[in-house]
Amino acid sequence: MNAILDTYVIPTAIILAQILAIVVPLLVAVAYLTYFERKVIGFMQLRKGPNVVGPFGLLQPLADGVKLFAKETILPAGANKIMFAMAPMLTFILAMIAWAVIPFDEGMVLADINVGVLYLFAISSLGVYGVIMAGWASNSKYAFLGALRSAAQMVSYEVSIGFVMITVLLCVGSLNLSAIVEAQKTVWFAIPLLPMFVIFFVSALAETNRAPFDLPEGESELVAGYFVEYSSMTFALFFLGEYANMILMSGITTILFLGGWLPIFDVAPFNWVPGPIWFALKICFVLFFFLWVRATFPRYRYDQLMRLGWKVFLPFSLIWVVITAGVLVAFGWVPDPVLS
Amino acid sequence: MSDWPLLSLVTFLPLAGALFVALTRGEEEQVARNARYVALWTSLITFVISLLIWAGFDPATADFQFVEKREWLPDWGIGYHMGVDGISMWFVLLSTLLTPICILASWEAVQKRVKEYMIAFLVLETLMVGMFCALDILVFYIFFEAVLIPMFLIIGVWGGARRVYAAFKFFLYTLLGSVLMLIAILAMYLQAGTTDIPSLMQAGFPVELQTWLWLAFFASFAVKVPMWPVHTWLPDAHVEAPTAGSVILAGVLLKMGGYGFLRFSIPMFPEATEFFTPLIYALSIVAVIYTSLVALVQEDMKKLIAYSSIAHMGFVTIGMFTMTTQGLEGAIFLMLSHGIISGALFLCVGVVYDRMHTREISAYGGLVERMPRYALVFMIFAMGSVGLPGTGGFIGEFLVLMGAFQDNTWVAALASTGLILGAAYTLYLYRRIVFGVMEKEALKKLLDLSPREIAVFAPLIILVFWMGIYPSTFLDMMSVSVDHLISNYKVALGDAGVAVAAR
Amino acid sequence: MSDILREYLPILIFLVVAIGLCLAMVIGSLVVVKQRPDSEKVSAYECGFEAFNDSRGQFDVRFYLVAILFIIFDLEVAFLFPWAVSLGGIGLFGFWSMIVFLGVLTIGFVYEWRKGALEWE
Amino acid sequence: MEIGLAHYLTVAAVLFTLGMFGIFLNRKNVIIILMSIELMLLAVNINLVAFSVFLNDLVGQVFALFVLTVAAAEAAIGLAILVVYFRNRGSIAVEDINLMKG
Amino acid sequence: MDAITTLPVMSPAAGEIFLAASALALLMFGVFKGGKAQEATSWLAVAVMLIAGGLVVSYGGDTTPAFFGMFQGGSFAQFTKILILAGSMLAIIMSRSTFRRDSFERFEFPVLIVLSTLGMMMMVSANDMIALYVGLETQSLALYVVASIRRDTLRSTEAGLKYFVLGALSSCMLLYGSSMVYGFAGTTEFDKLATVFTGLAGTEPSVGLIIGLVFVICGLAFKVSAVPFHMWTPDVYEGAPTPVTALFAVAPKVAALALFLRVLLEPFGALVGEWQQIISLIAVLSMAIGAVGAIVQTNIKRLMAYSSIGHMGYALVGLAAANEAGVAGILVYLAIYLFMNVGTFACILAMRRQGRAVEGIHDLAGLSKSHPGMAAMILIFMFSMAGIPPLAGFFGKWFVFMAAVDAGLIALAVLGVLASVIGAFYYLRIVKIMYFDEAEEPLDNSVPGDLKIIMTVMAAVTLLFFIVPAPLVSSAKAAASALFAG
Repeated sequence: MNAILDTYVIPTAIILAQILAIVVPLLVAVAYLTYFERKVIGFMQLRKGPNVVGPFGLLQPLADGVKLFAKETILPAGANKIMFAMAPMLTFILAMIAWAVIPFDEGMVLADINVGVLYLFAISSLGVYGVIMAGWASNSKYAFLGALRSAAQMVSYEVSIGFVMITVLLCVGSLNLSAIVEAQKTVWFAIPLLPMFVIFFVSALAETNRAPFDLPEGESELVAGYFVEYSSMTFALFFLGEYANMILMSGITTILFLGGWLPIFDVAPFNWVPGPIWFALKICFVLFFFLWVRATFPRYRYDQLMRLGWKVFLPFSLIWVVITAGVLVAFGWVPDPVLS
Repeated sequence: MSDWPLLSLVTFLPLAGALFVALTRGEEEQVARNARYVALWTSLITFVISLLIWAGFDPATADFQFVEKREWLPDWGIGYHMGVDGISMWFVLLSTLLTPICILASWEAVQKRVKEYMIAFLVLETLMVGMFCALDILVFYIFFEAVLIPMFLIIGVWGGARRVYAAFKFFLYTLLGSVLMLIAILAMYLQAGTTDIPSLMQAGFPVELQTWLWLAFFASFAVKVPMWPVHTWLPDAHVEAPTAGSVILAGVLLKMGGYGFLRFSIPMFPEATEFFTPLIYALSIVAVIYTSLVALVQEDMKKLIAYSSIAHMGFVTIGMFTMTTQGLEGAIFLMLSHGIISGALFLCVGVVYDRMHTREISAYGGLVERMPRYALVFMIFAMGSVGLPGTGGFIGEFLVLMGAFQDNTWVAALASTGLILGAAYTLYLYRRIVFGVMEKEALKKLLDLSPREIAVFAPLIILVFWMGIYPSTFLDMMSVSVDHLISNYKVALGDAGVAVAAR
Repeated sequence: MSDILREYLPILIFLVVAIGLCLAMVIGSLVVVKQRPDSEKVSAYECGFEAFNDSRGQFDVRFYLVAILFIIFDLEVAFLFPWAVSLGGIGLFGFWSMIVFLGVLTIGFVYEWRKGALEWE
Repeated sequence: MEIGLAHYLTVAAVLFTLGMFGIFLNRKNVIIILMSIELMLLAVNINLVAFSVFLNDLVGQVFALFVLTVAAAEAAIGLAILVVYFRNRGSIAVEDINLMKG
Repeated sequence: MDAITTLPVMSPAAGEIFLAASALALLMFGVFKGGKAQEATSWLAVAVMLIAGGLVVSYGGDTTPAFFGMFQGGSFAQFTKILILAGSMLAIIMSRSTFRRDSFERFEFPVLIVLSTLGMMMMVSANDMIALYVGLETQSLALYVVASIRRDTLRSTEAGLKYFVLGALSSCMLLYGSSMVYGFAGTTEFDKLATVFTGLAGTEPSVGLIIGLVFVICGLAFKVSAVPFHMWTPDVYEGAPTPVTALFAVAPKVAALALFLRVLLEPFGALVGEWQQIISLIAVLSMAIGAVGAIVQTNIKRLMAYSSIGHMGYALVGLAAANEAGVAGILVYLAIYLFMNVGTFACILAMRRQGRAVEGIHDLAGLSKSHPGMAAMILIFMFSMAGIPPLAGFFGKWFVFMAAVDAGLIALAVLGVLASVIGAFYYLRIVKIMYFDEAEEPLDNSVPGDLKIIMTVMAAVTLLFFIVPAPLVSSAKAAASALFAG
């Protein structure tokens, strides 16, 4: 009896606690990201943003949440009910479980698997299913077209994301996310791989359907894109998933290019600050860019968007992969393979 | 002279002629005339050259003569090997003789696609001659099978109303038989390691294997001969083929089966031959009697002659398997004489068919009034077919029956009834066509034989009488080869007998 | 428990938790809030007309094109992952093999470009 | 119960058979045939990877990687052909593929 | 791990490497030239294949395993590769005039053929299950597209779709089989497999291995369109554009059969007892179905499909024999099959009435009068296919059946020749239509010069092969013994 307790129950309990330690702050972060977004954009546009509910409008996200929860869930008549309900859940779940491999500090990771990058890549690829399912299941033209556009956009930019990840991997020689962070002890990859960093960030915008690539859900063109038929909690799940994805992409950017939990300089007052704090700060920094871009850039046209993805990013990142590998090989800088 | 590749020359000269014909261009009328002349001259020259074989042939030896041997598939030890002995030489001559006659016979009968017709005949001649000369079993098979192609076209393109049916039937029947032979040839090659016919004759196949090989060869040759019950293609083919086609078919192609028995079945598989002789007898006798009866009721001239051919070939197979000198020589002789006589009979039919465009016996009658010369010619060949003494047919049938009596009285007795029936249907045919009262209006305008037709018949008439009156010209040449064949056969059987006794 | 299971168990549990969480939210809302669907509410969101035809009808063939291109390129990326990680162990031959491979890929890409597969409008 | 090689093979075999049936019994839609083909390839990959682990030999996984790639190319071409076919025929129902009777 | 850091042996694959590089270059050439690129690309593709042939001749005979044992040269591979290259080259040349007359312009066509040829050559030389699969797919994927190259016609796309579905299915079966073989033998390399199976001699092989073997055979049988996996052939042959059908009938068949030979005789050579029965059965069924199925056809391309099924049956007889003579027989058979088929398809491509391609058998009626030369050539091809001596087709059958008799498969040989008699019927039927039937309306008189040359050369080869068969036959024998030695 004790054996079972030791081998199964206790580890599971520990894991559950760890998961909660990730999920709860994450949800809070998502909630306040929306607040943050409205505030930042508001200030950029010389407005105040939410300021009514609670001090400085701090309770606004909660109010939004309650409102959404209290609404009626509408299942459209022509919809494929099960798929309709599954789509937002899928989006949300994927946005959640990706966090399982994100390292917050040295050793501070739920599942330290040795193919972390692949895992993230796979999870983010699956995101497109949620979109397509929503568009298909809604049985509405707007939703369907929005879903198609969104899916095409996501897959287009995923290719360049892949190539960017390859350049990073070339410099690391491992698929483990912690190893990637460790490899940036000397210099963050954002510096030697600056163009890749830019491409990655822009692709991340497109991947999360953020402005200026938000035309799948462009309100003025396609109403609200693939989730036009959603309401109440199903809508909220999409919403949550999307913002969680934003945070996730920022996290990945941080890990790949900005040295994850590492301090800016590994000297005295900086390395007193604990790793997770650094990590959170960097994420916030990247998120700020997400919002900044939204506030400043006009929306791309769809053909421009596809052209950027296929005709600029893809060839460029492909060439960079070759250049990076060539330089590494030519100078003998290739990291030793970690074959475990 | 002796190192001159005479056999190859005879074999491939017609092919060269065919090529020449194929290359002629111009107005259709002119092309047709040129084709006829080229074909005629080629075949005549071929015939003349083939006479040199006869002239140079040494009747004192049973060995193959005029031998040519060349490498062909060295990795497999298969070569191009030609040569003739006392048996095959005659068939070569028969082929080269009948070809010009056929070409002459179709001088006016064939009016459409003359060029192709002549090509087909010349190619056919090459294949027939080559087949009789071949001393390599693969080469033999190639010639043997290839004959189907020109013959298929001759029947199919220039034939009568049901030519398509007849051509297909002819082709598929013979092909079916010969593919089995192909397997047997392969088995022999693998067993003996050679395809050389003289070596294969010495090979001495195991008895068990011989049975199968014999049956496979039998399947091919029996169809070709044709033996009852696989004869049904022959009446159709004969009836539908153009006159010259029928002549070649009866004159040479049927002999290919008989020749095959002589060249392969008997010398190579003696034990199996011994074992299967009763089968051959039985089938032959059925053929002789049954087809003779069938011939009696025919309304179509060609069909009647076709059935008579089957009956005559029944005699041939009986003679061959008696394994006596008389029987074998008789069989060969009968094949030669039948080649000429039945060919000539088809030509006779062709003569009236060209004028009347019908082969119905009932459409004729009393021809003697308008065509006395024709009546005479027809009579000579009818008598030859019946086997009247003085004609070639008599010698052959007589020798065969003599041989048969030595081997098996019953067979001989039953076969003799075939003679009587043969006389009956032939004379009945002759009477209905030539005698009687000329009633039909159409017949009254008939013209007698033209000089060209006489030229066609003249050599045949001479031959028929020559064979009948002085057969030793022919028999002397073949006797050594035949004796050799028989003695080898006996020796082989004796060996087997010894082996059995020792066990 | 094998090592591999130990590594991935947290992910599995995480998955279960995430599923539970979102089910709780959706079902919670469904149960707590009074549902009053009517035919207008559940009709498709369009311009006020009834939908003219099936909304899942034909769509632009270029979406297929994008999908097809994606499949190809994504797989190349999948090939590059192990290569990038083990570049140190496979030496120059490994390097040049992949360069040749990428060259082939580029040629295909150039072909697509020239054929206008990447044009949108 | 320990999950051994036999279980993987069984799953693969079941998937493979399902794919096969999907191709032959499906009367509705050619897309389903394409999916069945993918299913069969997946079954093969399960086999390969299971064997690879069982034999402690990497070749199986390398093979699986090749299979994946080729499967993708195949899917792409299949889809492309299907699209041009649809544009000519206006239907991708299996029973409509009957211009030539075999 | 160390092995991979050194440069592998590559010279035996010089031809393939050149072909691959050229295919890419051609693609770029075509796409950048724009406009009427097909003509130039076609000729360049032909030139490329000629050079590749030269490379195969000069380097392909090297038996050193190349690419870490994945690739095996040698005279067997050389022989078949030259056949493949010849078939593809002729197909490209023949396609030109047809596509020009149909004003169909697509430079990808020759490029795709070059690519599929590359795949075929890889198949022939594959020395590992992975290499085999990759080669096979390179071939198949290109051919799927080629089949549906006329993307504006329903027939072509339907043919492509059918070919794709069944081709993919067969690949799956082959793969499943190889995965089982891999699992139960522990390796995918042919040499090691052979060692493993030789070690098994005398013992009963495991069920998994047998399943694997059977699936591999099924997959390969699909590719050679042997019964019972032949269903796709008639439809694809009929639907695909005729130049494509001409290609399908020749090069992929040669490649697939060569692959069949290699796979069964090299790695699985020791298991001959397990597969000989299966192959015999497949061979008999193919011969029979090929012969019977063709009788009722009215479309000449469909008829050629059944004819090729039958021919594959005959070739498989040689495989069933599983001896050197059988392999030599198959190689001779394939070479002759190539002559006959290319020639026949040149004739079929020349069949046009008022500028439009016709492909009914009855459109041949009266051909002997309107086109005596062409009719004579078709006659030669038909009799050759029926296996009537002295035409070339007979020699193919002769050697194949010789091997069968040698291996003691008398029953198989007898069934084979009986099927050939049935088969002769439909070949005769074509001759009958050409020579015995009257024409309703003659075919066009303008036969493009290149088709004329091809059909004449092929007819001459088919007709005159018997005069000097030794060069072809001897090199086939040498190639076969190389397969058994290596």
